[in-house]
Amino acid sequence: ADPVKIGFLVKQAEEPWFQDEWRYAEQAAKEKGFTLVKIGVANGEKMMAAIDNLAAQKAQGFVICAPDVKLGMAVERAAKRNNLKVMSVDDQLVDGSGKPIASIPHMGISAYEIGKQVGQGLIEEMKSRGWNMTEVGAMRMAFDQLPTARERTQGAVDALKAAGFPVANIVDAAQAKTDTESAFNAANIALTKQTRFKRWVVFGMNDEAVLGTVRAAEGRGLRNDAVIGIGIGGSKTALNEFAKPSPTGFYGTVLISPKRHGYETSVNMYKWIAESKVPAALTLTTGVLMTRRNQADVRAEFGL
Amino acid sequence: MSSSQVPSLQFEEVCKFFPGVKALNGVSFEAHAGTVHGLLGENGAGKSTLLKILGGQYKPDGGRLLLNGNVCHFTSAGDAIAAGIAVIHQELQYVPELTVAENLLLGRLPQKLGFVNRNEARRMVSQRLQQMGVDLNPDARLCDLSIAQRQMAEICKALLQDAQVIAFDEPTSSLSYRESEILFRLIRDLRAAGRTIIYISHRLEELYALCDACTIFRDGRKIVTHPVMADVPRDVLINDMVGRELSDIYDYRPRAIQSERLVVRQLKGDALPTGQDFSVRGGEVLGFFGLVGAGRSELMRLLYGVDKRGGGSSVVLDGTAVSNDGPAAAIEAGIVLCPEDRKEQGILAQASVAENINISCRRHGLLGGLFLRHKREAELADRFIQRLKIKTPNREQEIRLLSGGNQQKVILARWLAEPGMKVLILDEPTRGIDVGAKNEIYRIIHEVAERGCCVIVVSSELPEVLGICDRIIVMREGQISGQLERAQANETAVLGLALPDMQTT
Amino acid sequence: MSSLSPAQADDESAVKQPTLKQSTGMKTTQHWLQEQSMPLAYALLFVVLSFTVENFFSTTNIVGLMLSVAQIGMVACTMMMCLASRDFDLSVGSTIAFSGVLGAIILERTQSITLAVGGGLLAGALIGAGNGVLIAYLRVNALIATLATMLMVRGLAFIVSKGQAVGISNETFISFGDGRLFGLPYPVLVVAACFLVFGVLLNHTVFGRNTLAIGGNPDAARLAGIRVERLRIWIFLLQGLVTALAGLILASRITSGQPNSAQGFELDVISACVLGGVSLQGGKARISGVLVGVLIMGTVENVMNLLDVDAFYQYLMRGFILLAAVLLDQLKSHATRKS
Amino acid sequence: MSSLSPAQADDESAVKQPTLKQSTGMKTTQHWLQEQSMPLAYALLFVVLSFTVENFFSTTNIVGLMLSVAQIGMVACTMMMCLASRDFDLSVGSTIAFSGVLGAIILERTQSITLAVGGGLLAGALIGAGNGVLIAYLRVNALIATLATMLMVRGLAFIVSKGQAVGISNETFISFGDGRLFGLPYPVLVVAACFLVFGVLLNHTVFGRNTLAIGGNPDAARLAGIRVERLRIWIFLLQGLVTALAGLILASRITSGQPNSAQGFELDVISACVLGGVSLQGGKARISGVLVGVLIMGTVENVMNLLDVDAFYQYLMRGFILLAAVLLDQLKSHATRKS
Ligand SMILES: Nc1ncnc2c1ncn2[C@@H]1O[C@H](COP(=O)(O)OP(=O)(O)OP(=O)(O)O)[C@@H](O)[C@H]1O
Ligand SMILES: Nc1ncnc2c1ncn2[C@@H]1O[C@H](COP(=O)(O)OP(=O)(O)OP(=O)(O)O)[C@@H](O)[C@H]1O
Ligand SMILES: O[C@@H]1[C@@H](O)[C@@H](O)CO[C@H]1O
Ligand SMILES: [Mg+2]
Ligand SMILES: [Mg+2]
Repeated sequence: ADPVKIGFLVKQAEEPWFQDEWRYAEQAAKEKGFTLVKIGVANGEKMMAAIDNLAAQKAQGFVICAPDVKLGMAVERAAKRNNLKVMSVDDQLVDGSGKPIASIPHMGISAYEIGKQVGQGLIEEMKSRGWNMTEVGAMRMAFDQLPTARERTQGAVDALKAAGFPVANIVDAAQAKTDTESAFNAANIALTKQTRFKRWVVFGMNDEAVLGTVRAAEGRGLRNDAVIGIGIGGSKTALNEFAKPSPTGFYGTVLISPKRHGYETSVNMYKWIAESKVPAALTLTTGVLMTRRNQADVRAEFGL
Repeated sequence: MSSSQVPSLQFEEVCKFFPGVKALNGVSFEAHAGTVHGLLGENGAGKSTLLKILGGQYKPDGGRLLLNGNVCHFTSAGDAIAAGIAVIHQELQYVPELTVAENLLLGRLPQKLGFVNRNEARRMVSQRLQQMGVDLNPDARLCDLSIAQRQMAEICKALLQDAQVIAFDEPTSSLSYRESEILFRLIRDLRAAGRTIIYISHRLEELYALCDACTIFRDGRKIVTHPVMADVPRDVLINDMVGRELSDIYDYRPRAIQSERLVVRQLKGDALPTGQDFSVRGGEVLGFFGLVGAGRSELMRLLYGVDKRGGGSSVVLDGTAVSNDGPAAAIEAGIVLCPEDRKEQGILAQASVAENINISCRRHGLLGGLFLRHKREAELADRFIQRLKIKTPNREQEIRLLSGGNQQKVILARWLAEPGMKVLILDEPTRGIDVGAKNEIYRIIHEVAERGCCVIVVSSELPEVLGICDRIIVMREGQISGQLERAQANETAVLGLALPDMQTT
Repeated sequence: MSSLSPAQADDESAVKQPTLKQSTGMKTTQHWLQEQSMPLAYALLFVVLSFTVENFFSTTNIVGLMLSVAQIGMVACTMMMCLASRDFDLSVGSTIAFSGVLGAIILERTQSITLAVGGGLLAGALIGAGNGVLIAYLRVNALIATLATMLMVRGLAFIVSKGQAVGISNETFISFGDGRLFGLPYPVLVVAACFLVFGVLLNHTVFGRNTLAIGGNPDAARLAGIRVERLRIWIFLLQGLVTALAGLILASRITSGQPNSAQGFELDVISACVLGGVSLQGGKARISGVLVGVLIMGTVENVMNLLDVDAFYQYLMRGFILLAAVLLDQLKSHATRKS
Repeated sequence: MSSLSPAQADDESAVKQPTLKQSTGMKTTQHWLQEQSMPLAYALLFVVLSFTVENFFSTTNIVGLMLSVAQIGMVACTMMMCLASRDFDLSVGSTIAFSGVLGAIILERTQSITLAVGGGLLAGALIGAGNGVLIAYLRVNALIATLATMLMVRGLAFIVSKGQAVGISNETFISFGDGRLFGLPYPVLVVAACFLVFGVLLNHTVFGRNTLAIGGNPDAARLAGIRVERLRIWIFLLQGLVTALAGLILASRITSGQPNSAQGFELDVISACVLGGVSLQGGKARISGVLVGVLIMGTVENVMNLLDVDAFYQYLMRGFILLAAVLLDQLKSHATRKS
């Protein structure tokens, strides 16, 4: 038979998360002896081109984290047309009406669930610090142009609400781009408007969003005793904060495992191709709240 | 000027080749300090190319250039300036957004530690301008000046360099009478101060008035140098230049003039606030003369609809009002205008000669109103290239690579090719054009008139206006100051109407 | 007025003709080489890649490559006209997104393909015409005007879709994106048709020539009787229309209208044009150049993916190849000038 | 050579002078109004916003606003020079990212602020000079050249950082970003200094005037003996240097060098310049205009967030305000021309 070749397509190749996923997928490739083709697919157009490209390279299947979950139908059709096996990672693909596509096995997280974990983490830390929730502001660093970003922050909001956090204290700040500086600027304005809060909990779509917010708060003299920020991703951005000599308002980050996602999905795909072993239809992984205190343990646990 | 004296400027066997063109083919001549040396030749003969070599803009492909007996190798315009050479180029080279003072001192602004001393710059410039008798505001931006003023600024820029060798490439082509007089005075002063002056022009009167000696070019070669200009008869000069006899270049033949076709009443606009009246008869060549800024171009632009006409203006052609809806409407009505500024308003620099000729008239020959007929266009282009003797390797040459006069011919051809034309307006049509081609253009003008069309010629060349027009309208300070039939027209009468100071006397 | 005095014409041609003929001949070959140097260079590159890069020269890959540049190619055709007329359009990416989203919404609501396509195209045409009016009549700087429409149209795309991708389930509509004729997917056929149509439009119609003229010298064009404002509006309108078509095709290919799609698309399209020798100063355009520009952009991406180049190094490579392409072109025209 | 026949000269001036004088006088007031119309309009906008938008006119907010445009403002100063000389630079966003990352890496390795800042600035200067050489000497189209460097430099930023944010823990370095003097954060002071320096450079130095000259008419500049190529390289080098400084300041503000920061930054900067009346055709620039352009961009964003405008509608608003700003400017200059 032909040597096994597997594609691994991710939506934001530059993001550390996906770099890690690819690294673990490579590890699997080395162990199992298949070829891995890594392509970044920033948008729907590039994704279609990449799938065609895989077919031209005579790959037999691919793992994908698509730029948008609604691209599900397109992925399914393109895979079928090119006779490629496909499974999704991280974000579960849906069809035109929003239902998960059953024929595509998935391993990943739910953006909403991750967000919920952020919210719960914030609640717990507030409790342990003995903060009175009615005096605390919650800042949602929003980037609603991106569906996953909205789902994540929505999860956090819902978790806060569920724990009895006053809805009126939840403040939106809209970042214009997804980088740290935009978050900084947006947070600055929100802090100007909301001078009534002396304490803040902060969340956003990723670690960068929370970092920018924390820096803006510091500019107002709001330091680690007045700010609890929890990011998403567990990237170097977060680790840098934890490495600082004294704690900052960046309290923690919800870490998900790129290792499992990268390694296991590609192994599953390999087995599907080489051994006709169909992967489980749905595998959900969970995140873990990583803080300055437990960072070493968590990372070890995740094999990072 | 004894022969033992080392010439201040010498060209030896200078060559310059462009793809398909031998612009200069082994040219040698010399010019002496304290003289004005005229350069003459047909369009495309290589005169400007020679000056570009002198100015360090081009490197010669062969031969050499000597200043006071020393060989010069210029690698940039800066080198030439440093060697004491100033060139006034045929195509104006100014920076539109900078002031007169900054333009005049470009490249050598007075400075201290890199900071411009503006007051010093203004002072230097206004002092020199005053000395020269040139009326320019040092703080005006170049783009706010009229073309003539820009040309004057360009001349002053070179004069401010206090160079030893000063070369003028058709400096008067955009100047009118009054400014030309100032320029001539300046040139005579320079000669008296012992400078070496090279002077290119197609206006023979000027050359006779100014030059001590002259050299004639044809097709990139030197034909002859006449050491004493005054001794050379006009016919010989023309014959040397164009290679044939030309007795009367105006070629005026009386023709039947019909009734009024174009009637203009109360024509006004932003630039010309007082309404002007005039009319043109079929078969008539009507001249417009005036000093610089008299508003002739403005009037024509209003007539053609380039500038919006003010309320109350009326333009009636053959009994039908011409709508005030831009040049496109005027052209549809049969009025065409060849603009005065070929670089800004005429040429499509990147396009070919053929394209430049066909642009305005191709709508007559389209297939299905949309598709071009390439062959027809090529034929039309070739016909005019031959008829106007446009010097170009082929019709596909980019127009910007042609010599100035040849570009002008291409722009003229564009309008002469228009078949539906009833009124032909030519604004400074022969600017920069050699005598041979002028003659050809006058003949075409007469031909067009003979077909019963109205022809309006705006010109700052008095002999030309006197030579070809049936009637002359003179403008002064934005208004028509009078008109003269051909029979009454002579130099004094026309100038009398044109010059403001003669009004009272 | 056309007859010329025969005697004169004859001796003129007798003198000039030989040199004229000769230089014309030389010029033509040289000219042709210069004109076609980009296509020739690309052809060479293509052959080299076919031999050196595994899987490059295969039907699936070539078809995939062509599909991958379908959207860029279509819009590059009209962008060429736009740049040729000394204009600029940053709003194409947003228009792609908006027309796709709008088409998808209409389709899902009405299930009528005619309405969906009609609505998308109409929206595109309106956006284009709006740009045209702003730029030609209100004299707003083209960069700012189309930046503003880029923002507004993107906003509209988000608003009408509430920020969510709009799924498409209509099979007929989807088949526009992946159906085939003579083995070629429809989008490839459409882009080929675009190049044909705009090639003819540019070179063989008064529309194209006038476009180049207003780009080359707007004042001169106006004086020559071209209705400059009207023409510019038409160019933008056409651009909007073709862009909307590209957006609809994209939506059908990816079975959804995505309000986020085609970000940065404008830069890709403009780069492809400039790479193909279209001047940002206006007045200069060649359809073969644009085609090659588009193909180079697509080929680079394709080959890097075939070779599994690391994502970070892809940036380096892309930059490097862009430079190499223009530098080569530069050298060539330098060489021609020298000779 | 200077003497002139007095009679003629005198009546010449007698006739011309009055009209000239008069129009010059009128011109000056008009001119001033026209020159300053952008600042005046912005001042008006500012007053209106102060009264209508809650929290707008407060020290914290104004300082925050100024901080938010610090990077754009710095780079807009040099971009103004670049555009004034008829050039174009797309690589600034990548340079910000790269210099920040590089500075952070050096800092973490050596703990030497001098080395870190020096290294970052050197990198910026080299990138700029590289652009300059490509464009001025190798005559590569500026759009393509800087697009290529934009890609390559971004790639480098990813490569040296392995795609990860590089943390900064050096307190002194961090204090560059959030320290204050006279109540103003250092970055705001730096951007103010930039506007001052480049305002003087543009208007009062040979460098600035020559920059405008080569943009306004490169041939004229060359003929006047200006070393056009060298000047262009200096402009790009300066641009790289200032951009790198902006990148280092950004890194210190966000306490890390982030390889994916400042994407799309180039378009923001260029838009601010164009909004401020800098011409893409070169030869035209005004520092007060650029300042206002930058402030408008920042103010719009600031106010929309203060007013809690929905993210999707923000796109609409931003587009709308851009248009309004240039249309106003357009109307004004139209009115002046009429009068
Ligand atoms: N850069 C160039 N490329 C190609 N051909 C050129 C270039 N410059 C000049 N030529 C050609 O060289 C010849 C000489 O041109 P030049 O400008 O010196 O003529 P000229 O004598 O000044 O004519 P005119 O009286 O019309 O100004 C012309 O045929 C012109 O087309
Ligand atoms: N000093 C000046 N500053 C600004 N505009 C001026 C000045 N002098 C004249 N003008 C304007 O320039 C225009 C005249 O331009 P132009 O010189 O083209 O007139 P003309 O009569 O056609 O002369 P010619 O065609 O010979 O140059 C008039 O509108 C006049 O108001
Ligand atoms: O985009 C995110 C990525 O950043 C990582 O968090 C995994 O899930 C994806 O949805
Ligand atoms: Mg000449
Ligand atoms: Mg005139």
